[in-house]
Amino acid sequence: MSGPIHIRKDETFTLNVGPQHPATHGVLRVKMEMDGEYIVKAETVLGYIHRMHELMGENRTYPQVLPNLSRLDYLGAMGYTHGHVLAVERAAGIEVPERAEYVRAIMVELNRVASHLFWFGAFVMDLGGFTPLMYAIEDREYILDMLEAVTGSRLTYCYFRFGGLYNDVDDDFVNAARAFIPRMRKSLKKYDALVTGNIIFRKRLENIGPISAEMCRKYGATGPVARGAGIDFDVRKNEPYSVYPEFDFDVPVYHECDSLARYKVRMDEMEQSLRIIEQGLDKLPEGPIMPKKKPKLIKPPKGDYYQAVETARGSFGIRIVSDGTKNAYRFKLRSPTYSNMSLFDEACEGMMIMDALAMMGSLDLVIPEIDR
Amino acid sequence: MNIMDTINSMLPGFLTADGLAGIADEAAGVVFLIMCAITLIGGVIACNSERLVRAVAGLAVCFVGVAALYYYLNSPFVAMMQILIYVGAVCITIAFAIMLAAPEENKKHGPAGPLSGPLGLIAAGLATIGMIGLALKTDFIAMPKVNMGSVKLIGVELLTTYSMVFELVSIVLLIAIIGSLVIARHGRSK
Amino acid sequence: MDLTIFNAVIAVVIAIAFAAANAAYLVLAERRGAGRIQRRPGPNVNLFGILQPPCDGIKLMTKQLMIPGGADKALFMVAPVLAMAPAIMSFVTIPFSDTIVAHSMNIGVLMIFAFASFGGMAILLAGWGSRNKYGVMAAVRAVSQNISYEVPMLITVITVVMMTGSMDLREISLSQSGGIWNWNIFPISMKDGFMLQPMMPISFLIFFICSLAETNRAPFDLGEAESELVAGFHTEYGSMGFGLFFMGEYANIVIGASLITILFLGGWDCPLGLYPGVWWFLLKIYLLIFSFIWIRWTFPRTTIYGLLNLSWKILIPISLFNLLLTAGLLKVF
Amino acid sequence: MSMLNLHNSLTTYLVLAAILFGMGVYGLVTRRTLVGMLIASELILVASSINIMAFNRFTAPDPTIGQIFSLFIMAIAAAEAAIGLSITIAVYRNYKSVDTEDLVDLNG
Amino acid sequence: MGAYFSEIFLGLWSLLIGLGITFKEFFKPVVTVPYPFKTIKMSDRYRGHIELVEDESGEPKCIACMMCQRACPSGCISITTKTEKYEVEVDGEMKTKKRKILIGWDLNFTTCSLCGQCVESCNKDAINFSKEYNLASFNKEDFHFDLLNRLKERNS
Repeated sequence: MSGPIHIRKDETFTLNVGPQHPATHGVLRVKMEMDGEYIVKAETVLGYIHRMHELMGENRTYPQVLPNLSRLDYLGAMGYTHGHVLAVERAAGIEVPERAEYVRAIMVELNRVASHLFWFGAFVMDLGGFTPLMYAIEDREYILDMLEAVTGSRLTYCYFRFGGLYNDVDDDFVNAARAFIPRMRKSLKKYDALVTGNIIFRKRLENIGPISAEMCRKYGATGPVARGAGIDFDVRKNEPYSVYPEFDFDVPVYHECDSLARYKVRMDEMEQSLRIIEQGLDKLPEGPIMPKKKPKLIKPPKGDYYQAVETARGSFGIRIVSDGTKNAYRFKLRSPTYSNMSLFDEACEGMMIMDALAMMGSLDLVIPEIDR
Repeated sequence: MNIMDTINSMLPGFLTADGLAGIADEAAGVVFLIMCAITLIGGVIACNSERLVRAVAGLAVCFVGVAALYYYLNSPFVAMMQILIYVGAVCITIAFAIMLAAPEENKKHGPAGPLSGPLGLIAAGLATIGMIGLALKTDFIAMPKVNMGSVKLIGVELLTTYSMVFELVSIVLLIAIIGSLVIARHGRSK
Repeated sequence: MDLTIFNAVIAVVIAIAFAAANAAYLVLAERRGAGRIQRRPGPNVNLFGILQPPCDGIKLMTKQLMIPGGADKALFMVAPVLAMAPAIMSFVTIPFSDTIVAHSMNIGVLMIFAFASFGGMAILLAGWGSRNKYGVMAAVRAVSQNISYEVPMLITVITVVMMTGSMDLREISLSQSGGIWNWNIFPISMKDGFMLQPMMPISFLIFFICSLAETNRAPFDLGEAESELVAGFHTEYGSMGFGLFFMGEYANIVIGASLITILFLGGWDCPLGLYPGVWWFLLKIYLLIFSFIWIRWTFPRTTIYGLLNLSWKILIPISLFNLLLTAGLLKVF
Repeated sequence: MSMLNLHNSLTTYLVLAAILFGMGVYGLVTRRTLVGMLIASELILVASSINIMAFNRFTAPDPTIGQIFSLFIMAIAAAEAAIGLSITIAVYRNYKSVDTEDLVDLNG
Repeated sequence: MGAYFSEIFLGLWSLLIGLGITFKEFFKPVVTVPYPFKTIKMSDRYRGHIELVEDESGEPKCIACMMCQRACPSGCISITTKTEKYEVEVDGEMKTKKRKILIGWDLNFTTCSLCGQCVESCNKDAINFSKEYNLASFNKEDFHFDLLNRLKERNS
């Protein structure tokens, strides 16, 4: 009876986490083979809200796909539309005025902060603390109000256009954004004291849910997941696009590989985003927000185009194969959460279910974006 | 076992306020009969139920009834300990054992020894009848009480006259805990 | 005490009514408190939401009681009652003031713990009876938690009982009367001669933590860890089955708070020793309940092994040391 | 003797204990699983405990002794349950069953 | 041993800090809006469902050019027209010409994604966003808006 235990089939039982489960934040199903509280094997089952965005991208004209991109990730919609407009602009060779670029960067960073805030709240709620979610939502509402005043909607913005923006930002927005930065810095301090320093919280995350750098490379994980594993990769720095080279910001990297490292990366990223917003507001040039001459119908020349952007969840890539018509021939989305989620099966083997679900929270899942 | 039984099983704890002094004797007698019934029903469920979890629940009910009997036997302390230890610890331990080690409750048993049921009944019946007969026939002589058997006296006696037994029982418990940990841990590497 | 059966029944009915009213309105208090902490009002329609608990009750009562297929029907039905009834029974022996007590027992502490031990059985039967994997896992967790926290709790109670020399809650409370400096929570007391119990504040903390754990409250609410195990042992319960579990939980909270008040905070004693009475007792237990609510809405949940480590590696050694120290000091002084 | 006065007579308790004992014996013989046998043996222990307490109340001169002994029985029962539980689990690990019929390695 | 006690102490301290923060929040004013009793004003650029814009005479500006219908990604706009012959005097002589007359402007709001492409594509500024957001119904049919009717109702 000594030696390693041999888990036999009849000793384990299957636990369906999802498709409707509070920890999965949507309709994700994880089939877990459990030995008591321990996970022997996990199998992620995707596709419960698959909506064929890629096929839609091939059947619709380029501007018509635009609203779809914000439906991918309802928490960080700006980043995804940014990817699309950048890809099409590169393909069709459309010039973007400088003011539009700066406004885009500010908007994306604001949205990133909003997304991270919501993730922060939801993550702590996964761990059983409900109040930080409410505080996070209070700050997030502030951002959403600002964005709504400019873009007209709160979640799925559809604000960027090929070559520029839907409409210009006004002074109210600039003032509100300026007021937001010190407020958010104060809030971050509060979160640090309330959550990050909390012994219960730390005990639940320290050395829990290890995701090594090799595993990240193997599965193509990007974003805070990879940066929490010590991989210094940020599309904004490594493959600069838009006006990001103009900004001075750091990429937070932690080498602990545990859930706490991923948590800290995101918390630090909020601070860095605030820095970018600050600089963007200072540098915001006057000028038009749409190019003077813009093609009436967007028909990129024949070719294969790829554009990656750093969204709140990681590197989002969009590949457009154009055959010269107004529809894309192939429209491929590389969504970061899909890659981040795919390592869950391997990473959670042998973990307790509590820790596994805490780790799942630290991956920052947005299910529609996985399923596309 | 039903809801009323459970509620009833809670009753004597306060109905027999100061021992049995303050309460009308009839009420005490009625409650006593109910308690006897609960004890026996619990016992029947415990030894006869198909499902083991129900058997444990029956055992718990039986123990509550027995605790009530102890109350009637002028020792509320032992009654409370009965609930605390038997319901709170022993029954839960057994229920744990069932959950951990008996996944297929409704497994059809192979043909038992054909006589096992009747034999058991006969053996148990004989023992019971014999003991009941003894109990009815014998004339027990009551001796005058030298004290009231209060909780304080129990404590004093435990630590003076029976201190050796007390220590031995403590050691037995310690060994049991360690031993069960060793046996149960064996083979689990995590 | 000349207690007729009529008086006993009246006292018990009052105790039960108090428990039920508390259970109902503590839900409201909890939601209001949570709302204030989270910068939102909470249920506030019709005069601070005073009609919310009756409405909730009516809603729960009129709902259909669903029994999942494959469940053990008898156990499924018995478990909620087993969770609620003992909790209410424990009120019988709690003294609200010198005279207001349904029935004072000379082993009151023991009785409360005996009835509290039904809670584990109820959770176990609920989890197993509903034939739900989440339920079983949660039941196993909750029961192992209950058992491991009963140990430090009882050891701490023994120190208090040793100091008082009685297991009667009323006497324990009376022994601390005369002002805040006589309460058990303070390390030095002057009640009969000089008495030194340097560990008492820590004992109080241990007991407080244990009563949080025993009542399955956050941060120890592993039995109903809603983000992992859906709703734990009452996943399958709806309507009044769930209602009973809910009421039982809040009744347990009131009992926990009363026990802390009696054992450590002087029961119905006024801090200045002037006008002792039931209002002080109520004030103290509601303050404690507020702190329960406050704690619940501040902290995340612990893990199961963190929880057991806390009990076995920290609370039990400290409380054992406290027991030895108190015994020694009682012998010396 | 009136029905309502039964609680003041020693014989009632002895009869009750005898019936419980009989149930325990019956369970011990007919139960086919280790856990079931454990439950039955608890019944037997409780029966003996009732006997001790009854004699303690009605005949013994010093009523503390019986209480002390029933406390000892409780301690032993708790120890027994703990050991029984761990043995059951160990047996289950080895045989994948707690049915006594399956535990026949020493049958020859 | 020192680490053991310092961990307990620091842990307790961190918990107390957390309690302090929530206690402070307890006395701050609530930030939520009690919705059915109070509503918030939508911002100027709020994108509700679309509606038709009238000209000075109260007629819709829409000329039924079908640009919006073509631009809509979800195909939720359906404009029905009929062709009408009319006579016009050109260079002194009467000529018969055809023109399109708008007879129906239906929005299927159940599939609308509020992207604003229709408004942007309109050359005549004939449609814009309403500020309506209190939209709830048990029937799907209630979200098939007849915008011409709505315009009439608004004018009357």
